[in-house]
Amino acid sequence: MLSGENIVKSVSDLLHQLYAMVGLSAFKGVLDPIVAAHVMFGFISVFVMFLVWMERKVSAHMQSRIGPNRVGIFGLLQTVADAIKLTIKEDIKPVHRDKIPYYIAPIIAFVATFAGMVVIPFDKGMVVQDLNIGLLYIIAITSFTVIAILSAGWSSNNKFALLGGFRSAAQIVSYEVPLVLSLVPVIMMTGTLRLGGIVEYQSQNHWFVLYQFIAFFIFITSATAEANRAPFDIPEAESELIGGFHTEYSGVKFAMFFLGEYIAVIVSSAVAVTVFLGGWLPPFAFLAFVPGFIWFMIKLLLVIYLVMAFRWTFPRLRVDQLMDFGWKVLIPVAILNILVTGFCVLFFGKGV
Amino acid sequence: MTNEELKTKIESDFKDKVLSATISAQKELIVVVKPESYLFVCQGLRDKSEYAFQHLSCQTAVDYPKENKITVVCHLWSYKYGHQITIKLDVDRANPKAPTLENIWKSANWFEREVFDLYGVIFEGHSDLRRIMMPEDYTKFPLRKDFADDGFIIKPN
Amino acid sequence: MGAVGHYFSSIVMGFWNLVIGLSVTTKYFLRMKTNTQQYPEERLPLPERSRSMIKLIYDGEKDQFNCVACMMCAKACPNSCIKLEGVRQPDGKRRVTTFKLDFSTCIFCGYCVEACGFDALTFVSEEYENSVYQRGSLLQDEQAMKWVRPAHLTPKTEEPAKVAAPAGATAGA
Amino acid sequence: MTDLLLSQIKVNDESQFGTDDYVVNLGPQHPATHGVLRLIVKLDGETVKETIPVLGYLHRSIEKICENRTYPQCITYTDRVDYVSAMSVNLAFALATERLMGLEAPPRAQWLRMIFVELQRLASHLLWMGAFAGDIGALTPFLYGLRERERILDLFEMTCGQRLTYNYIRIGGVMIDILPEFVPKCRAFLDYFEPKIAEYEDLLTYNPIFLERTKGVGVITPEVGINAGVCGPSLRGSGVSCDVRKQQPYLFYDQVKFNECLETAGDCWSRYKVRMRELRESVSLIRQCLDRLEPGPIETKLPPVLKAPPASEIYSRIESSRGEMGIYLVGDGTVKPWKCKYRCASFNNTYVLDQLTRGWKIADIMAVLGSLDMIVPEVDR
Repeated sequence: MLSGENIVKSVSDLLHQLYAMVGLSAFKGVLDPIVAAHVMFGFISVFVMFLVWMERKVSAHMQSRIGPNRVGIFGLLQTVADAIKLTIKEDIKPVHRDKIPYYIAPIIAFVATFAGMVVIPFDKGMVVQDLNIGLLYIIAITSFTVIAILSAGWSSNNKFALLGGFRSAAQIVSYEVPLVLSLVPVIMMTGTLRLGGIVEYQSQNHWFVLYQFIAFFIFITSATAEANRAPFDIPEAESELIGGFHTEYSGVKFAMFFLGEYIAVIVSSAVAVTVFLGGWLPPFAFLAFVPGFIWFMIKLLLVIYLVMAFRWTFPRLRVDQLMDFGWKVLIPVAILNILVTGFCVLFFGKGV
Repeated sequence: MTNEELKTKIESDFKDKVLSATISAQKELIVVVKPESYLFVCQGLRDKSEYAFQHLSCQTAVDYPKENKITVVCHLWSYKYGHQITIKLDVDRANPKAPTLENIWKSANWFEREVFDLYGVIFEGHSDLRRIMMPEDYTKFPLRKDFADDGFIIKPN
Repeated sequence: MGAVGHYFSSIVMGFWNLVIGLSVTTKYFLRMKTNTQQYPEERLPLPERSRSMIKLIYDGEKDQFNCVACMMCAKACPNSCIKLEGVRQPDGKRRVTTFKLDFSTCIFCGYCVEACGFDALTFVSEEYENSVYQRGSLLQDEQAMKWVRPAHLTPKTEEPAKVAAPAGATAGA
Repeated sequence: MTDLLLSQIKVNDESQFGTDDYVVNLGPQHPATHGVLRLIVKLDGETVKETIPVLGYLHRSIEKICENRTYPQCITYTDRVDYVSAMSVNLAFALATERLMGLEAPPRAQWLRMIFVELQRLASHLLWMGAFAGDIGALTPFLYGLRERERILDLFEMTCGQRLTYNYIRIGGVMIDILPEFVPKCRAFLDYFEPKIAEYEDLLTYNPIFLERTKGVGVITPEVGINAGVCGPSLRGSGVSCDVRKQQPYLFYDQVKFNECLETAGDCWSRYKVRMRELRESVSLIRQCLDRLEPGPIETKLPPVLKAPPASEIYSRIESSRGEMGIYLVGDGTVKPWKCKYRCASFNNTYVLDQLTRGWKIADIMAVLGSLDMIVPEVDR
C-alpha cells in the first residue's frame, strides 16, 4: 500500500544499499540527515515556487484578473523565471551598509524558517526527525527570524529599513506569546510535544479544531503575524515604509528573504494542520485509502489559502493597534482558553 | 442677503475703510479696501454675525502693469447665509507689500505663499513665507506679465 | 451588558465582519471571472469616435489631399503643433504641400479636426498603436499621415465648422 | 570611502547625548503619496511630530499657459488640472466663461453636463476608494474600483472619444451629442453598479481592522475645517453643509432631488462614509438626469470670436469630485483671459494635513492623506 512510511522505508533501504556499494556504510548516521536535508530543500524550493504562483493566481482571481499566464501552462513557470531573474540581476548594495549583519541577515532569515521543516510529519513516519520536543523546537527556531529582520533593518543604513526592523522586533516578540499560549491547551490534552504523537492522539479522538477552535484561530492569527504577512505586514508595509527591512536588498539576498517568508508560511500552516487539523489523517475513516501525505498537502493548501485570503482581503493594522490586538485580545483569550481547557482536563480526563 | 443689501450694509459699516463697493456686470459684489484697513475689514467680515464669511474660498493676485499695481483678490463665502464677496487690495508693483490674512483664515497661509511665489507680493507677518511651487532658489515671479519668456512657454500660432 | 460582555461581543462582531469580507473575495476567487483583455492577442475595437490618431484624408480619385491649407487647424491648435504650407494650384485652388504634425506635443483635443471645414483631417479609431522608438518619429508629415477613407465610411454629414469652440480659437492668432 | 566620511563627522560633546528628530522623506517617489507629493516627516519613534508638505513637483504653470491661450483653448488645459475628474474642471471653466460672457447653454447640454459630471464623480470616487484602501493596506478594493471605473470610461470614450482628458464640456454646450445607444448603456451600467457598492462596503465599511485604522483618526473639527479652507466631502465628513450644488446651484441641480451626505465625526471613517454615500446619490442623480433628457440643441450659437467684456471678472464655483472647484477669470476685452486662477480643493485639503497628523503614528499619515482625497496635479497645477 502506498503510504508515507513505506516510501520512506524503501527509499532509505535503497540509500543504504547505495552506501554499501560505494563503501560508506559506516557513515550512515551522517549521510542520512544530509540526504534528508537535500530532499527537504528540493521539496521546499519547488513548493515555494508553487506557492508564489498560487498566491499570484489566488490574488488575481480574487481581483477578477488573470494573473501570470505567459510562462508555462497557466503561468506555472513564472516563478522559475522570476527566480532566474533574481539570481542574475545586479546586486545593489548601499555604500554605508554594516557589512556583516547585512550579509548574514538573509541567510538567517532563510535558515531559521527552513530548519522548522525538520519536525513536520508529512505522513506517519514521513518526517526528517520526529523530535520529542517538536513543538518547542519549531517555536524556538522560527523566532530567529527577528534577528534576521532586525539586523537587515539596522545594517541597511536606511531610515525606512530601520523602522521596519524595529517594528518587526516588537511584533514578533509580542506574537510569540499568544502563539505558544494557543498551543498549550493541545499539549495539556495530549501530554506530548511530539508532533507525531499529537496526530496519533487525534486519530483516536476528534481533530483538535473541534475542541480548540479558539486556539486554532489564535494560532493562525499569530502565525500570520510571525510570518510578517498581511494584515500584519507592518515591517514591510508597502504604503508606509516602501519595502521595510528589505528596502535595500536586491537579487539573491532579496530572494532569500522572500523564500524565508514563504517557508515561514508553510511551517506555520503545517503546524496548524498537524496540531489542529489531524495532520495526515483523512477526514472520514472510509477515505483512508488515499495516502496520508496527500491529505496532509490538501489540508496544508487549504490553510495556506486562508492565509492568502487574509492578505488580499484585509487592511493593514497600525503598529500600536497590532500590539493592542496581541496583548489585549489574543493573549487574554488564549489564557482563558487554557483555563477552561485545564478545568475540562481536570474534571473529564484527557479525552475531554 | 442680496448683493445690493450687502453692498449698502458694507458701505455703512466700513464707511471710511472702503474705497469702493460695486456690483459688477457679472452680478458679483466687489469691494476695494484701503490698505491700512484691509485686516480690519476682513476681520469684521468674518466675525460679525450678519456677514459670517467664515470661508476664504480663494485668494490670488492680478498683475496690472499699466496701472503699476498688483491687486490681491480674496473671494469670501458664507456657509451660513450663502453669499459671496470679492475683496480687493491694490499694492504697489515695485514694492508689493500686503498684510497677511493668515491670522484670520488659516487657509490664507498657502494661498499667500502661492501669491508670493508667483507674484512676489510680500505678506507682512506671514509665518512661513517661502516659495511653494517654484524651486527655492528661483528668482523670478512667473505670473507677472513682464515675466521674461525663457522659452518655456509655447505661444500659440 | 457590561464591559466584559462588550469586550467579547466586539471580538465576535469583528470576527463576523472579517468573515463577511473573506466571503466577498472568496466568491470572486471561486467564480474565476476575469475582466482582463490580453492586449496583443485580444484587440478591442475602439469606438468610432475614439480620438486615437489624426490622419490627413487623401482623395484617391483626384490623387490629392483634401486639405486646402486654410490654416484653420493650425490656428485652433492650443499647442501649435501643426505646421503646414500650401500653394495655389493651376486650377485656382490651394493645395497643401507640406503638413507637419508633432505628435509629441499633440494632446488629441480634437480642435483641429473640428475646425477643418474641408473634410481634410480626421480621427482614425483603428490605429491606436502610436508608440515609436525614436522621438523624432513623432513628427509626422503628410506622407505618414496619408489616409484614404475606406468605402464603407462616409464623410461626416455634420458640418464640423459649426462646432462652437474652434470658432473662438481661430481668432487666437 | 566610508572611513573618510565617518571621520568628517564631528562629535559635538553637547549634543552627544541629545536627541534628534528622525526625519524621513515620504516622497516625491513613494507608494502612498499618489504621485509626486513630498512630505518631510519628523518622527519621534513612530510618532509624527511634524509633517511638512513640499509642493511643486508637478507644477506645470497651467495658469500662466491659460493666460496665453484663447478661452476655448484653455479648456484643453483644464483637463490636466485634475486628470482624475477632468469633466468637473471642464465644466468649471465652461461655466465661468459662460457667466463671464453672459452666455447660457441649452437645456439638453445642461442635462448632458450633469450626467457626465456625475459619472465622473463616480469614477473619481471609485479610484479614491481603491487608493484609500490601498494606502491602508487592503489591495483588492483598488481593483474592484478600477473595474467599474473602466466601464464609466467606456461610456466616456463612446461619447467623446477619450478616456482621461475629455475636452468634452465646451463653452456654450458640449462637444458632441450622445449616441442613441448611450442612454440604455448608461442605465445598464447603473443597474450593474449599484449592487457593487454594497460589495465594497462588505469589504471595508465594518471591517474591524478598517474601523481601527480610520475611526477617530485625523479628526477635522468643523471650525478648523472651515477656517483652513477644507471643502467638499472632506468637510462634509465633519458635518458642515458645504455642497456647492446645494448652496449655489448651477446647471439644473436645483431641479433634481438629492441629499447632501453629511457625517458628524470628522474622522477618516466619516469621510469614507460620505464618499460611499455620494456614490449612491450620484447614481440616483444620473437616473433622474437620464429621465429628463429631452432632444434639443446641444450648444448655443456663439459669436464667431469669443471675447470677454473689458474689465470683467468672475469667480465661479462648482462642486467637483474633490470639493469646491473655483475658477477666477479676469477678462480684458481680448480673446485671452487676463488672469485665470484655479482654486482647487486638494490644495486646501493638503494644507490641513500637518494639523491632522501631529501626534499620530506614521501609518496614519497615509490614512489621513488618503481620506482627504488629494491629487497632486490639482495641488501643484
